[in-house]
This record gives sequence, structure tokens and C-alpha cells, in this order.
Amino acid sequence: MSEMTFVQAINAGLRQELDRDPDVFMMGEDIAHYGGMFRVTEGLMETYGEKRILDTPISESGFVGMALGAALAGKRPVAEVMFIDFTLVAMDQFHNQIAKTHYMSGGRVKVPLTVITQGGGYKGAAAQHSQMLEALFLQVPGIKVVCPSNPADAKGLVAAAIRDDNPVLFIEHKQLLGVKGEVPDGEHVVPLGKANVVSLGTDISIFSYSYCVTLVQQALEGSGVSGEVIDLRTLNPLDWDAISASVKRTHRALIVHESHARCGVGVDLASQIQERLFDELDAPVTVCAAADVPIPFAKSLEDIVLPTPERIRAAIKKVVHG
Amino acid sequence: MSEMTFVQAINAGLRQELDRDPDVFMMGEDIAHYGGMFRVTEGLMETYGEKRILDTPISESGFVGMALGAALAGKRPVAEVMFIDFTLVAMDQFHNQIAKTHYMSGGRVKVPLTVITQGGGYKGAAAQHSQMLEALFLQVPGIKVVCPSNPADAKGLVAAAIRDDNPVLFIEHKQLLGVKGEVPDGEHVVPLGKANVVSLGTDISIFSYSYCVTLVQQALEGSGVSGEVIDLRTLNPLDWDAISASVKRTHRALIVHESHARCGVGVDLASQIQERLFDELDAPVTVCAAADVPIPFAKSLEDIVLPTPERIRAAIKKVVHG
Amino acid sequence: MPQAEDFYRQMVRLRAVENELTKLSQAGQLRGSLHLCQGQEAVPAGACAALRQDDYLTCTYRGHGYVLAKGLDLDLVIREILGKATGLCHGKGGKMHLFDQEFGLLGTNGIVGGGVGTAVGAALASWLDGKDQVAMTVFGDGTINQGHVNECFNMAALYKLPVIFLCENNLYAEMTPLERSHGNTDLCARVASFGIKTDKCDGNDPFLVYETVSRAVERARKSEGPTFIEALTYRTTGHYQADAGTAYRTAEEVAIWRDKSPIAKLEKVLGKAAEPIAAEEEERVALAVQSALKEPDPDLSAALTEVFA
Amino acid sequence: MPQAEDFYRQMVRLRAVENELTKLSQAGQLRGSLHLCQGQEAVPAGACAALRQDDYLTCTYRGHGYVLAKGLDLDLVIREILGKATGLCHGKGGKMHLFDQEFGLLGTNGIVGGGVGTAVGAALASWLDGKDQVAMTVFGDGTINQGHVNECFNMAALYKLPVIFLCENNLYAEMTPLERSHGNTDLCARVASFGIKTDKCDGNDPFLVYETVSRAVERARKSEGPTFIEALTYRTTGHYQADAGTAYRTAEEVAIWRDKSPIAKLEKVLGKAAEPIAAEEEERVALAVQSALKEPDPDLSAALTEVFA
Ligand SMILES: Cc1ncc(C[n+]2csc(CCOP(=O)(O)OP(=O)(O)O)c2C)c(N)n1
Ligand SMILES: Cc1ncc(C[n+]2csc(CCOP(=O)(O)OP(=O)(O)O)c2C)c(N)n1
Ligand SMILES: [Mg+2]
Ligand SMILES: [Mg+2]
Repeated sequence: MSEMTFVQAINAGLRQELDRDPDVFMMGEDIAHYGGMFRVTEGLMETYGEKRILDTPISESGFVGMALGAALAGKRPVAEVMFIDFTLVAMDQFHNQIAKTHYMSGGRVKVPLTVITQGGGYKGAAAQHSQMLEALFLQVPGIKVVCPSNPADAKGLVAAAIRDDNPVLFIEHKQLLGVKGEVPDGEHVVPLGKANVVSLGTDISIFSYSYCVTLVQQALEGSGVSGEVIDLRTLNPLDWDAISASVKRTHRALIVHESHARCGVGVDLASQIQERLFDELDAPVTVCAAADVPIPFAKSLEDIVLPTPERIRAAIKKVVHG
Repeated sequence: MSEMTFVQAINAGLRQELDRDPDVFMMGEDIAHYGGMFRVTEGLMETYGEKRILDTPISESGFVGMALGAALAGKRPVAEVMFIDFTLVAMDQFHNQIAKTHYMSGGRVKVPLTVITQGGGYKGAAAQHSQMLEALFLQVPGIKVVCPSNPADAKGLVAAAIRDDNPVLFIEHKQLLGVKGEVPDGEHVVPLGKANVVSLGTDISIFSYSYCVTLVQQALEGSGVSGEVIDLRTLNPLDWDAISASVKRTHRALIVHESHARCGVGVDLASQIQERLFDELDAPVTVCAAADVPIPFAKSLEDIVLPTPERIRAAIKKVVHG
Repeated sequence: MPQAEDFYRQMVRLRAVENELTKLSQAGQLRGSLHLCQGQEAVPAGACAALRQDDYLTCTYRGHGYVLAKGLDLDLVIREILGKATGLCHGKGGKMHLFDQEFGLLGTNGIVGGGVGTAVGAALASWLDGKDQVAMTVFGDGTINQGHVNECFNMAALYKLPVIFLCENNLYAEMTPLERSHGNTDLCARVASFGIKTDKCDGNDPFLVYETVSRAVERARKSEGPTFIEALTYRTTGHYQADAGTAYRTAEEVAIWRDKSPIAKLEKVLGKAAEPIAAEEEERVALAVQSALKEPDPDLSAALTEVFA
Repeated sequence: MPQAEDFYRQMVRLRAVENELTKLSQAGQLRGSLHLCQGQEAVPAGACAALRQDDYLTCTYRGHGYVLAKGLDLDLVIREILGKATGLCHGKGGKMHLFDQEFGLLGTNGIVGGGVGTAVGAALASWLDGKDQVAMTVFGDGTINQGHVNECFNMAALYKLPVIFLCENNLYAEMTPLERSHGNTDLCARVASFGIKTDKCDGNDPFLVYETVSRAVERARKSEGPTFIEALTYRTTGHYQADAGTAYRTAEEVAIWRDKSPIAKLEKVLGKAAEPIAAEEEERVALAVQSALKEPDPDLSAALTEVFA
């Protein structure tokens, strides 16, 4: 174990996979010579050369599409899109091309590619640089979605993403980038599709992921509520077993995430839980998410729009006490 | 009243608004000289000239962005994107630009633009030409979404969309294009945000929109179930009053739509209904939607993936009889 | 170097496939849109002859000609177009979504320009690994106006990738002529500005197409970078089965190009040698279609699998 | 025709704003990223002087110079940058999202190339209505590699729209130099290929920028179509507040360009006349910042309104 930041942990995971498999290579804006806007790829070009760590023009649609082609030609590309907000210029490549290729080919063709990106608010980055857009990647089937909440998972999940034979979107949160934690030395892989029980509890199951896991823990502190906190880690595939086991234990469920409520992960889980476990529920499944408005710039506004420990605590109370 | 097809009804609605307001103009691929791939704009160029009905290159991101600029400069653009699948190449313009502009400007700037497009399956158009992507436009706030289910609504809703001071996405369904119905002559406007009670019933509330309204009616026929069928018509804003009033009457709810289940409209409504009306419910709210796989080409497969009267009837039975 | 007979065979096979598919479509036995390329057959025939089996290829909804000329199995392709369980992609893809890595086929595509990045990425893979495989991507004149494609032009030039951009300039994008969609109709000039070598040829002459593509392939194999090729051609039928192709073009224009049809031209060259080839191909294709029709539909259980590997 | 004093005033105002914002940012009183344009001040000063108030403008995250030179109220802009309730956009937009229709400002933007379509669309509106308003959109050298922008080039040329594409070529896109992101670094050649007239100027000379943009404006007003202008310049600071701007450029290179700084150059021209102008602007800006800091934060109730009109 070594203490390192979230960013350093991803860097370690990338190195682990670059060392392991010569077909792994990376492409993105300012990732090579500069070492990445958020330092995720720091030093990689120096180790692996400027072809395997490739700087690209500001052409997300182009290079995400090229990642698909390289994957079909036998490589394991890892493309970085600097902010998840910028995936929108590449959406056709994600949804019409990458997500559908394996299925459309009748399973003949594999698409082992990873896109790492960074999202989230709380920093005054305003409407076009603060989004969490994971739900957009869940509505259209075919892309695995990973949202790590801590450095150890970040290392292990990025490795699993790269080893997976499918397209994986790996979403960092800007509030977590500098957060430190203990990370296993040596080979470390955290399987996709497995949730993590952060804490056991008896009053309520709280499902979350990414930075909100931290906020949920803050909300529970001193609340007097025994909350079972489940870090989903992977949103597609979902760890339904972990979800249903927890709900069957606590009979109350809250989903907390930072992206917008409408057609988001929260309503998705809430709907599935009530549809499959209706008789287990002692209270409506509740969603605590961003308000359905663009992310405002001013702090006073952003704090109202995004989940905060206070808002989460209020939601917990509502679910537990009705 | 005159009998006309869905396509003719939209054409009539467009004419109504082009006549009414000289700032309304249209742009899109093959819409002017050819009259539109699906004949929606047939004859409009002849009446309104080739500037007001403007053929564009195959540049959806460009011309959807131009629609935003024209709207900010005082016009009321109506852009056609030939298939909703192609909105994906313009997603940055939809989500980062169009959807956020009014809010980001602190309400200073209005964005009166309409995009009309066409989606849906059942025709063997395969994975890239069969999607219903309305949920992608609901997750990111700022765009109104309209899905008419019949010719009269098509005329009235396209008119309302154009008159609205906000961005509106108007989604036709390819299975409805040739469907005939009675359409009011003369000025006809159907307000956005108002659901339509298609039939009253006592056993179950069935919420749907677009082509699935037809399928729901077919499913109910001869089923012995008294279904209250609510055509949502507008998905953003939602007519929550109509939804909750109906659930309070029947105590059972099913949502039927053609797009994928995960993070779709169905789970969105299901979650909201159970969260707000938990004690009213006699059964879990249920969603009948496309399976979470890309739309396959072969008929035998497409029929399994998409909702059919049989699948809908099974869902109804499950909700009503448990 | 392929002979007239070889090109003729490719082209009549393609024509036979289209004729059979048209019949099926008219009889309601074919789902989805059918984008014909009658009049354009020389481009796939000439271009694919210049490629190796392991070279990569992406093309469009109008891509079945390339797919066949690249060497894919006729029966598997026809069965896929008919949505059969035993089709190339088990009925899941359909004719706009054909894949076969064995022949370097990384996809036909339903999105204008959607497969261009795929080809450039395959070329990137070849470049990264120091291989001599090249990638070719085929698209039309109208596709140059799609942003994604422009991004790809730049990156191909920047990294000097072994990729060939083959543009079938058939003068129309669906029903819109070049002049009404391009600020500058000189396509080579448009693409040359990215720092890409350009070349041009009569797209109705398979020999010229073959030579032009061969030059580009040679450059690419020698790491001299990408080439854009404009092959001038014309589709004598409509954009797809529901378009007669007459509303936006004069009868004269179509007639002139029908006279330039590459199949008719080669028939003159080959004389009596043509007929048996044509008969053979027509029979073979008819047989493929007849036997494909008897193949089973995909089993329902297949619908929900293969989203993920 | 603006005088040296006018340009100087614009530029020192902009510099003063940046200095004040840098102080705030370092003190943790400013949220979000701060993209400075030190060294580039002559482009906004020269370009906006060539526009009328009712001409349209879109620009980038590095757009505050244009916004001020276009005539927007300094206090409203500063308050918005500080996220105040009384700011231009009531604290909802922030500095990357400034809008003011009264001055034709249709948005600064956080997405590379994101506002180019907006400007071309405003030009379309002017063209449709036979008005003589023009639209200008400003972006950097790296932005030319974004697909959307290429689509817009073509449509501007196709319809001959009254739009000016003003490209600040500061030789870098974030930390990546031109040569490592462009297959062809001749930006004018890239854009000319779309059928757009191109022009080039020293972007560190406000007079030349003014003249060049004025020529383009005249063409646009006379319905002669779009112009692409490459203004060669350099940012002497980093890409944004967290970048020192030194990791990817030599100290010599930065020093050379610092010597070419337009403010320093005009100071030499103006001699003693410069100082009082600078003092005035600095005072005015300092005052604006001080008073803005005292303005109220947006009320919580505002957060959920104005999604729809
Ligand atoms: C992104 C996108 N926009 C629009 C379409 C609809 N469409 C299909 S083919 C076509 C015309 C393409 O023209 P061109 O590139 O000249 O190729 P051609 O069909 O003439 O071979 C269009 C607009 C599409 N498939 N994808
Ligand atoms: C679509 C998109 N991709 C990436 C970014 C991140 N980004 C912000 S500024 C910038 C560089 C732009 O370079 P250039 O066009 O030369 O303008 P400059 O900043 O030099 O003025 C990048 C890559 C973005 N904002 N939007
Ligand atoms: Mg064409
Ligand atoms: Mg730059």
C-alpha cells in the first residue's frame, strides 16, 4: 500500500496496463508532452514514447472514432476526453458507432477501448464544464460506465476497463482528483460490475458513486441514522445482486448522485427497485440529485442545485422517518 | 376537419406558422427543392421561396448551431434533422449551447427554435436508423420535447413548438408518417405540456406517447381490462397533474415507450410516481420499453426487442393481476 | 494486375445482386432501405482490386459493392441483407452494418462520414505497429461537409497515416447537387488544404480507378502518408429504392451517364466474352438469393445477447 | 477611425481587468478558470472598433476583451465574473457565458468552436432579412481542427453570409504548438479551400487589425460574403491561471513576444499621453472590482428559474 492521490492512482493503473500489454496506447489533448491537463498522464510519454502516448488536435469526434478503428485493428486504445462535457461533440462516435459495433456485427467484432474523462461540479466551472453526463451513456446500450470514488478503486477500475473487451467510459470527478488514499502496490484490478459496501447499516440503503459517496458519508456523520452505503462503482453493468441484497436488509432506499434527476441513474434504480422489490419497501425509494437546471456559476446557486451533505441528510431523514 | 396523413398535418402546421410570422423559416437536408425525405416540407419552397425554406449541406452540427444563432438574432428557425439518430452528430449544439443559453444568460436571451426530426423502429432500418432518443434530451435540462401520436396533435403541436419562446424538439415516428386522421381546418394549436386522456378506465393508468399509444390501444382491445390511456404528448414539461390525477383514480400505473428502459422516460415516471404517490399504489409501477440492446435488423429480433401489443398486454396483466 | 474479365465479373456480380435485391424489395421481401449504386460499379471493382485482403476498409450504406469486391463471401452477405440467422452478422446488422475482420471490413455504415474515423484509426494501428497494412474509407461528395470527416483529414495528414480517402463524387448528395451544398465544389482543393495529397480519376473506368488507388496504396505502404482520391461517377438509379432519381435531375443528364456506364463500356471491350461471365454471375447470385431465402430467421434468444463481449 | 489613444485605452482597460482578476483568483475570491489574453490585447481592441453596436459577436472563454471592446458595461461584466446577483447574467453564466443582445453579444463560450455556428446563424438571419448587420466570431488556431467549425466555414461560403471568422493565431492550443496539431499549419490555406476569402495581419498591431477587420466588414455589408482573418499574436502568460506558460515554451520565445506586446508598443508611440489614460483605466477597473465585491450573491430562489422563458 502507498498513499497517493486519485490522479497518481490512475497514472499507476495506466502504467500497469501499458507495461503489461504492448497494444495499449493512449491518445488525447495535451496528454503527452504536457502530461495531461490534470496530470493523469504525467511522465507517460517519457516512459512509453510519443507514439504510444499521442497528443491529438482538438478533434474529439475524430480521435474517439480513431480509437474505435484502432480497437478493431487489434489495439487497446485509451483515449482521454479532457472534460465529459466535450464528449458531446463526439456523441455519434460513442452512440452510433462504438456502442453498437459488437452487437451489430453479431458478436464477430470486439471493441476493447477505454475513454477516460473527468466531470462534475462544485468548482464554479459553470454550465459547460461542470456536468456529470453518465446517464447519457446508459440510455443507449453498449458502453460500460465506471465512476470510481477513491484512489484505490481508480487504479483498479482503470486497469479493469483497459482489460475489458468492451468499450468502457471511465469518469473521474474533479473534486476527487487531489484526494489521497491508500492504494495497493503492484498489480491491482477491481472487477467491473461489482459494487462496494462502504458501510453496513440497518435503517436505509444509500446507493451512490463518484464524489457523492464522500458527500453521503458526510451526511451520515452524526445523523444518528444507521446507513448502509453502497458505492455502485460501475453503472453498466449494474451490480443488481448487491442492490437487492441491501434493500432486502434495510427496506428503505435512497439514491444519491450529482447529475440531473430526470432520466438519470437515480430514477433508473428507484424504478427497478420498486418494480422488483415492491413488497420489501417500507417507504418510497427516493432520489437526491441535481435539480433539473443547467449548472449555475455562482456558488450560492451551485450549492442549491447540486447535492450537499445537508440536502442528502434531509433526504435520508425523509426516507427513514417519512 | 379534414382527413389527412400525419405528414400532411405537419405540413399544414408549418404553413400555418410560416403564414403567420415572417420570422419563421426552415433549414435542413433536402427539405426545399425536393420537399423533404418524408415529404413533410412538400411544396413549401414553392410557396415561401428558397431562402425561407433552405436546403443545407450534410452538416447537422453546423445548421443546428446556426438555428441557435438565427434565433438569438430574432428569427424563429425550424430545422429538420432527417433522422433522430443524426442528432448525435449535433449533440454539443443541442446540449451545451441551445439547452443552456437561456439559463446561462440569466434569462436575458430567448431561444425560440424548433428542431423537427423523425425516429423509431419496426421497419428494419437497423441500429443507426431506428432509435427513439427522446430520453437523451430529457436528461440535460433546457429543451422541450414533443412526441405527437396522431395527425391532429401533430399539426397543433408543431405550431405550438414554433410559437414557443424556447427550444423544442419535435419527434415524429416513422410508423405514423402515413397514418391518416381528422385534423382541424384553420388555426390549430395544441398547448405544450398538456397530456391527452385517450380513454378513461378504472383498472390501470397507462402512460405512453408517439407510436406506442397506438400499440397500447391495440393491446387493450379485447383484453377485458379497463385501461385509462394517457398520451403524454409533451415529455418536457411533463403534465404531472394529469399523471397524478389518473394514478389516484386507478392506483396502478404502466408506462409504455419504445426507447430503451435504462434511464428512459418510463423509469423517470415510475420513480416520480412511486416517490410522490407511494400510498396510492396497489402494485409496483411497471415499465414496458425496448430491451437494452441496439435495435437489431431482422424482423424476428426487432419484434422481441421493441414493445408489441402482446408484450404490452402481458405487462398490463402483470400490473393489474400481479 | 486484374484483367477486363475480372473487373467485368465484379461489376456484373454487383449489378446482379442489386437487381435481385430490387426484386425482393419490390416484393416486400426486403426490410429497410436499399441504396443502389448502379452506374458506379467501376469504383468498388477498381479500388478493391488494389487492396490486399488484410487491408482495412470502411464504407457506407452504399457499400455492398466494396464488401463483395473485397472478397467477402457472397452467401454470407446476401443472408445478412435478408436478415437471416446464418448471415454474416447473424441478422443483427443488416446491409448498412456489415463487418468481417478476416477481410479487413470494419463496417459499412448508416451515418454519413461515420466510419471515416474508424478507418483512420485502423491506419493508426498499422502505423503504431510499423505494419504495412493500409486502410481505405469510401464516402460520397456530400460527406465532405460533415465535421467529423474534416477532423479525420487533419489527423491523417498530421500523423502521415496510411489511409486512402476514396470519394465517389456522383454529383449529388441524396437529391442535392454539389453546387447547392458546397461553397467550393473542387473537392480535391478542399482536402488538399489539410496537407493531404489528392488525386482524381474517371470513376467509370475500373482500370483508372485501380491505377489511382494502387498509387495511393503504394504511397501508404511506404509511409508516405494519406491520399484523397476523387472518383467522378454517377448513380443512374435513385438514391434508394423509394427514389426514382428523376425529380431532381433531367432525363438527358441521366441518359448521358447511362451511356457512360462502366458495365456497358466493358461489354463493348470484351465482346462475346462478356456474356458467359454475366450469365455465370447472374446464376450464382440468383442461387445465393434463393438459398438465402430458405435460411432460418434468427432465433428470438439471440436478440438479447452480444451487447457486450 | 479610432486613434492611438482609443486603442490604448481599450487595451489597458483589458490589462487592468486581467490584473485585478488575477489578484482575486490568487486570493481565492474568483471561481472557475481564468483564461488571460495578455499580449493579445490588440486583437479585441482593433477588431471591435471595426464593428457597429448592432453587429453580432461570439467569442471564447478568452472573450472578456472583446466583450468590453464591444461596448458592454464594465460593471455588469465584472459583477458577472464575480458571480453576483447584479451581474450581466445574474451570476448564472460566469465569465465563459456572457450574453448581451443590446450589444450583439451572442455568447462567450466554454466549448472550443461552440459559438461559431451561433455567429454564422446570426449572419444568416441578417442575410434572410436583407439587413446590413454583420457577425463576427473569434477563436484560436487550434479551433480549426474542430469539425463543427469546418461545417460552418462551408455554409458561410455557400450562402455568402456576412460573417467574419477572426482567428487569433497565438501559435498554441493550450500547451500544444501548431506543428503538433495541424497537418498543414497554413491556416489561411485551410480556410480558403472552403471558398472563403482570407486575410492576415499582425495581431499585435491594433491599427492593422482594425483595418483588416474593417475591410472584411465592408465586404460583408455589401453582401460579398465571409472573410477569414488570421491575426498572428501570442499570449505571454499561461493558458489559464494554473498554467505558468513555461513548461512548453522557451523563456526566449516568451521574451521575444513580450517585447512585441501591443501595449508596450503603443506606450512608446503615445509617450507621456499614455500614463494618464492607464491611470484612469486602472482606477476605473479597480473601482469596478471593489464595488462588485460588495454586490449581493444571487438569491437561492433564482437557482431554479429561467430554464425556460
Ligand atoms: C449524419 C447523417 N446525416 C444525414 C444522413 C442521411 N443521408 C444518407 S445518404 C446522404 C447523402 C450522402 O451523400 P454523398 O456523401 O454524396 O454520398 P452518396 O449517397 O451520393 O454516395 C444523406 C444526407 C445520414 N445518413 N447521416
Ligand atoms: C470541444 C472542446 N475540446 C477541448 C476543450 C479544452 N480546451 C479549452 S481551450 C483549448 C485550446 C484552444 O486553442 P486555440 O483554439 O488555439 O485557442 P487559444 O486558447 O489559444 O486562444 C482546449 C483544447 C474545450 N473547451 N472544448
Ligand atoms: Mg454523392
Ligand atoms: Mg491558440
